[in-house]
Amino acid sequence: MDDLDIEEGSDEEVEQMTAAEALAMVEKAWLNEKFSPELLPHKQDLVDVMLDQLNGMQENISRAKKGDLKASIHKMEIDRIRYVLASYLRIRLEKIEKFVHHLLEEEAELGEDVPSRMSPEELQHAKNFAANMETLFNDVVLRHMPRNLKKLEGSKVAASPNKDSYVFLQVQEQVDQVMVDTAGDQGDEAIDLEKGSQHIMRYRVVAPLINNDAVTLI
Amino acid sequence: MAGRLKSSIVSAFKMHGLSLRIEASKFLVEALTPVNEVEREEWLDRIIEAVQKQPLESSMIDRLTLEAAVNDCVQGGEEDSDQVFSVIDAFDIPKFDYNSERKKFMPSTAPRSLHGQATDKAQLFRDRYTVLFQRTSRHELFTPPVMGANPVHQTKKFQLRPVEYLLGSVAKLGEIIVLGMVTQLKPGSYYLEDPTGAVKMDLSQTNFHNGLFTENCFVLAEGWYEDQVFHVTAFGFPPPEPAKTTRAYFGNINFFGGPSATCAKASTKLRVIERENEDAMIVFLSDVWLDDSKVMEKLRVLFTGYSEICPTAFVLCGNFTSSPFGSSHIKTLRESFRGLGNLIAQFPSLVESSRFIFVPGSQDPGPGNVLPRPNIPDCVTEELRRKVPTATFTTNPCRIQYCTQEIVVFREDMVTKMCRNCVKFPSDRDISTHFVKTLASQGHLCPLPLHVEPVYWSHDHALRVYPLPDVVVVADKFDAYSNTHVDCTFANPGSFACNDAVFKVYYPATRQMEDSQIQD
Amino acid sequence: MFVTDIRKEFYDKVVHERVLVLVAFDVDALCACKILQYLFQCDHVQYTIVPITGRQELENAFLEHSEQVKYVVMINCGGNINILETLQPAEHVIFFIADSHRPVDLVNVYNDDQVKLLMPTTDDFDIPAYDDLFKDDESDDDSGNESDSSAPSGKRRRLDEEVLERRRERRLWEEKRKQILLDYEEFSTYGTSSAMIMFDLAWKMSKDSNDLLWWGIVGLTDQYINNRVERGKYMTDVGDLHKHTLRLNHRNEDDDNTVSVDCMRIYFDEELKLALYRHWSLFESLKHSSYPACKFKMWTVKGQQKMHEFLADMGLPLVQVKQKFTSMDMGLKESFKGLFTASCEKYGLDDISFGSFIAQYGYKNKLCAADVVYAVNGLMECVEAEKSATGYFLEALDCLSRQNVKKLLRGLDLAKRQLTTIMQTVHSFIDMKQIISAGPFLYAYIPEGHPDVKFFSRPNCLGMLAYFMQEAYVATSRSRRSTLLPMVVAAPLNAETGSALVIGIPPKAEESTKNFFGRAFEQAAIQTNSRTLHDNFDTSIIEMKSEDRSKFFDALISLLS
Amino acid sequence: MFAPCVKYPTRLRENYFSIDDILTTQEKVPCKFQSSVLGLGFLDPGAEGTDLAAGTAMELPYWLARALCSRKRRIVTVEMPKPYREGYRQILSADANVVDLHKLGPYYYAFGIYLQSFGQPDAGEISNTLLQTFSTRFRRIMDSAQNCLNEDTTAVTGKLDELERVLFRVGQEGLTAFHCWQSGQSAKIVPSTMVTNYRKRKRQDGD
Amino acid sequence: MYGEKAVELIRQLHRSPDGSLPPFNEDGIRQVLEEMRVLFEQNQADVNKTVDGAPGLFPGVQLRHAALERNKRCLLAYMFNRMERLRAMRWEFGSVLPPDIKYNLSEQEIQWFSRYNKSLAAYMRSIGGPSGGGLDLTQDLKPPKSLYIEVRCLMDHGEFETEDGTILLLKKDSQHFLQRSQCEHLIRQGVLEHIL
Repeated sequence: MDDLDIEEGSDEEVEQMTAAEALAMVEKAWLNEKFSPELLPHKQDLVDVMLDQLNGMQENISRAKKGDLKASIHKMEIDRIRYVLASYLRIRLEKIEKFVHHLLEEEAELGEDVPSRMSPEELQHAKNFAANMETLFNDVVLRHMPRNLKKLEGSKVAASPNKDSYVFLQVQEQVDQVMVDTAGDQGDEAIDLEKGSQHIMRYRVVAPLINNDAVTLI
Repeated sequence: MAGRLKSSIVSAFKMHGLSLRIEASKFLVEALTPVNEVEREEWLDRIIEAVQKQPLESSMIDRLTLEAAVNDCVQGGEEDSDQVFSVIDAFDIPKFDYNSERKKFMPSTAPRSLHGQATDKAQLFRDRYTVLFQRTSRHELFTPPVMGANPVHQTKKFQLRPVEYLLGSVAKLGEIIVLGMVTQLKPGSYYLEDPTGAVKMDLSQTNFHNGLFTENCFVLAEGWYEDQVFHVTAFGFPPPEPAKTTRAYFGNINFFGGPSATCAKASTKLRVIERENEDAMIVFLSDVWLDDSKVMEKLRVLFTGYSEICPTAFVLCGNFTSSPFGSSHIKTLRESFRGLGNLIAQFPSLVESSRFIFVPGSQDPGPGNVLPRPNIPDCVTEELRRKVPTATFTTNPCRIQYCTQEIVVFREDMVTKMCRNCVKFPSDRDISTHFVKTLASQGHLCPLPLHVEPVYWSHDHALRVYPLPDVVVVADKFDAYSNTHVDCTFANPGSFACNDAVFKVYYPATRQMEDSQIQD
Repeated sequence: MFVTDIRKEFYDKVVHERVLVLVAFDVDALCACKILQYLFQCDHVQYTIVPITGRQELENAFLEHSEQVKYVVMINCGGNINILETLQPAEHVIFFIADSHRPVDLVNVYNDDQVKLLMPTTDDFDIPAYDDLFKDDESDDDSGNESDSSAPSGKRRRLDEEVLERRRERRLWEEKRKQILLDYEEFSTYGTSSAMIMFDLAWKMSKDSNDLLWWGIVGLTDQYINNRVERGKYMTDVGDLHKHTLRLNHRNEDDDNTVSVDCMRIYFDEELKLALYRHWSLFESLKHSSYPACKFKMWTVKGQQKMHEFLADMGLPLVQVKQKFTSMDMGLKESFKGLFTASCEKYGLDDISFGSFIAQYGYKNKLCAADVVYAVNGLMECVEAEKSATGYFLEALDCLSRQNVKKLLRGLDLAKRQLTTIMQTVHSFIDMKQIISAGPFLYAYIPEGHPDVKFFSRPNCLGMLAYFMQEAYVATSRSRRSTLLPMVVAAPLNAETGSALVIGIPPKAEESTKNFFGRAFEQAAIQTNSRTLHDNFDTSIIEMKSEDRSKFFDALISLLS
Repeated sequence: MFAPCVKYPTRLRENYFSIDDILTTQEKVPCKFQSSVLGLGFLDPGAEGTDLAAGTAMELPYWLARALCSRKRRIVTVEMPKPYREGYRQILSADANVVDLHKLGPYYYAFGIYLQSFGQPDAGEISNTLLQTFSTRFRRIMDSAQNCLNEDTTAVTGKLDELERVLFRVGQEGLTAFHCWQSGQSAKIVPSTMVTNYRKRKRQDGD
Repeated sequence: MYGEKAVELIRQLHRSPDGSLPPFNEDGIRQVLEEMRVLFEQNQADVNKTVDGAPGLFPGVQLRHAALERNKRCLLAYMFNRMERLRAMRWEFGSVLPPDIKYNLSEQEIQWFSRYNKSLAAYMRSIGGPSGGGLDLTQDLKPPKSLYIEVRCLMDHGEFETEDGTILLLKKDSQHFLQRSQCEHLIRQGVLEHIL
């Protein structure tokens, strides 16, 4: 696809990147999201960039004369990107709706400066979802329950991700001394993750490494 | 340009999981092209919302549905006058059948003709029964007992039995309750009947609760069953149910009829309007004998009085002539209406801003004495209608929806008829209360044998008062009364002609029914 | 007009457009369609395929889909009817017609801008010359004069010599024209298979592959099996395809086990006129294939014995013959063909074999073209209620692609049931002597009531029956003449509407497939004004009200004798 | 895509809304009342009188037993249900494969784990049994899941506990997915399962 | 035993196959609520008595309390799991449910559905900023193998317009070669069948 430079800079430091790079990043984010049991921090700016891309390409194609082979290649490219984006956001949405209470609690706890896992829109949807659910429960049952039971204790009902599930991962940058507790019995041990090597580990252990792109899930 | 608009429309619908048929999208593009970018978005959202309010069969939206939706929005824009006040003809009242396994009312699919088959007749009573049965069995008295709830705290629980349960047993059964219809299969001996069968009743030591227990009304009979006879100890009506409760169960179905798809109660917009004009009022008169000069005089006084502050509507009930029938009947009537037309025409303010609704009485021209009774033939009334465009000649009974309020108007000398057909005439004299209770718990305007008060079988639902409306006006030559029972106001304006010009005025904002009279 | 460069004048025209493809109900058409689909899919040509049973549907389908489509491809339909007249299309619509039905409608031939005929110029159409058919303007104003003169109001006008002269000329021309048309349209027959044409296209675009070739082959074989082309024509076409086979398969001639099992191999081979024997038992196949069955007169006791000794002579024990061919002894299977042909000659079944092709892919799938034809046809003309006719059409379309072997197998079973029914019907008709020599032609009517008759409500199946019957009758009857008689078979089509399906086939002796029944039926119908429906693209197949049958046939007899 | 599946596992701690968990905790535990409970006699059909006398033995659903028997308060004492006692444990250790686990309790494992919480003396053995039983049966289950494509599996699954059934289904799905992929069907866009099922049901209603 | 009715609700759901919803069991719920009411009242009473010094009531209170919690959990679980299936339906059937499924829903559930649908739509439209025009997440469920696919029409669906404005008639048993992205949702809804 045509290399047009994109100013990216909603949060992090302003960096230049080509569309191709952007796509690569989205795909990585997508895989991570796909395989991690919990919701990862959102990559909204990436998504936006890619969508601009799509619309741009749409424009070009609509201008291209029909039967132009390049056009159909571009179309194919568009479909691919749209799939990745849709799938990525879909997975996130699925987790958000599944862990909605858990996430909203988390949200409430973290301070001003800490960025949210969810994009503003996602957060909005999450809130709607929770509220909507509560209305339903209230109207049908809770309202009619004895006084001390009328509430829906979020903490009690919240389903939360199982960070102890195991994941496949590939190491992007050398990381040393990762603490791995070998299922309790003979205490913890530290291992080094060689670049390019692949492992199966408890998610909990590698979670931080994903966020700083040291490893990617596969 | 149009292309972009179109794609934006299509995608907007897609996000809501809807797709547009070609004509539909064309239509919408045309509709939205004049609108500027900014408003467009809002419009689109509103329209989509409206679309989803329509009864949709599939996610494919065709032009008609879309048009309907758009209209809804547009009307939503400026206050939709037609929804504030509407008169619903008895023959336009929607019919709903109760579906017992889904526990819901479903719009009836059966075709409706004036002269139904015998099956319709059977159906008529079965319908009345099922409606009452579902209502009753939901009542706390009959919900199955809760385990371990010890009698002290527990309100006494009963179990409803079908008639066949009695017929099926040879032994003596005590302490049973049956919901059924009182019938007189053999003259003199009463039976209790339900879809499963009929059983002979012994009413000798029955104690009757309040109400007028007529033939063909539905009752809860309590007692014991021995050798083929149901010895009734207590005779009561199935407990009535406030409309609130009914709606809680069945949501905003519009049982009542009228323009809006959902029940008017649901509309906040209408509620606001209702609250805002406090001095809105509806005037009810009965026995308006137009051929009687005294009456006309009184009317003049009345109109003069109201020409300052115009009521929302005058509801004039028949009969419209003092002496019925006779060869000259029609002629007199036509002239009388012309007269009335002229009279009203003298009060432009009224013509301007009040509605005149005419409900025929049993002796006004019309086919026989069968309910619902169609409106007075146009030929008789056209001149009046020309002079008073806001005049509506409607059926008996008819329904009026004002904002969120539902009003049923019925012109029939019910009280006397009911009393005449009572199984046992109540001891105390407060008849109106008995009468009101009866109607409320029967959920029907006219719980009488068909031979006493014939009804078009397949239009019986037009006489239902379930869910209970806000106001039921039963115009009757019997003394005026108004009486609120389970949040429903029952009233009788009394005979305007005979009882020196009594009538009633209803103030929707305050839900007050006020007695009035014109002194001479 | 005829397209000379199919690629330039057809494919390149439609390659960036949406195309409506109308496909008739025969195997050849299906194959052609398959090839075209493949090509279109390669080039992202958006298309819509609609199955077409007859003229009526052709019109409806075109009407329904006509808006938005500029290009219409017709496969084995539309060639022999005046498209412009019947469909009344808008000017911009262009039709590409690949149709093996002959004769081609002359208006189609001579329309240059809207109708393009995709037919090999090698076929001999013997199209009458333009001038013999259409006269140029001056004749028109002449006719104009005529009308004037005939007008009563017209002022008295001296008819001088030349006018008379011109009129005579014209009359002559008119008569000549009539005669020419008569001759041209006398016989209905078939030309080159559409599948072959499409394959040719694919080849010209060097997009050809074994799959496409196979479809081409099946299409051609369909024509042969259903007696649509003469042997000669068939052999030349086979030769053609043989070249392609060699070209596309030489690579793995030498060591076929090196190539992956999934890819397809096709090779030419002498094929026996034994229907489905690879998927049946030899015995069954013999019984159900018209050629041997009729040679042996299988329906007589003598015939049975004859066949048994024939088998014995071949040295095939009955047990072996009666079990599934696949489970026959290896040895026998190997040597079987040789033995068989050998003893065939001995028993006078001299043309038991014909040149055909065999496709092989995967380990187990070994199919000969003829069997595929039977299978596809069986599926396409399936009479079970579970699907609609068009539904089965699509099933048949599916079963042609390799990944749907399952469906093909089902097709084989259905084909067997067809053949069995045909065979039984033939036998009972022979036994009951229900095939009547009506003078100018043989005639059989399949009565209502029998559950299996529904099979014959489908044209191809009815056709097979007709040919089988004819052959059987000829085999039994002593009179030489019987070989010279054409045959007509009628079968109930629809009990409710009380309609029947009627087919006419040329005499056994005729080497050519020329069929004059189309015309004959028409006239018979007109004379007796019977309620007939000439809906099928093959004019020698018609529908009619059963009540009208007798008078119709009386007329037909008097017409042909 | 939102079909309930073992995707994004929730934390192992019981999920408040989980149907399976609710049904598991509904399993019965033999209990004996230590103190009498006033006014609830009717709970024990056997007992007469308005109260549940101390010493009454009756089976209570786990959720109740748990509430009445904990560190702090011992209103009832519990015993292990039969299927977890010595006798069955031996059978299981003998040959776990042949046992009809579903008969022993549709949620044999899950319930077994719950039973640990009472801190009974033989809790240890029980957990071992569960572990061994599972590991012995697991191979067999996966094996059968992988080897019976589109054939009636009720015979097999009949003997499985709910957890095992889930695993079995997963195995089967994997298998079918693989076959799809093999036959190049995986690229096929299919109608949503609900729609298909819905249509099926409709058709059945139809005729 | 207490809580039986509540568990019965749960069993009902457990029995009904995925993707189907049994009729909303209003009575069941009301009965459970009634049971809870009674339990609660009795506990209140006993607690008060205990305060007044009546001995030995604690176990009963304990038991009833457990029952109350249990009932609550079952009711909520019933609601929740129904909601879950309803949510799935938005993705499977789209925003318009087949009537006879809709009949099995309670009024409130219907409202929930439309609210969910609305919120979801709002979210999907918001994706990619105001200019972006949003992204329909209910599409592109499978990685695209090819730009165009062949589809077969399983029912008469009438005319259908693709994004590029071409109109085609989707008639039963007609077969089309279309852009994948255009017809995916029709395949999902069983109008078209994808032919490989």
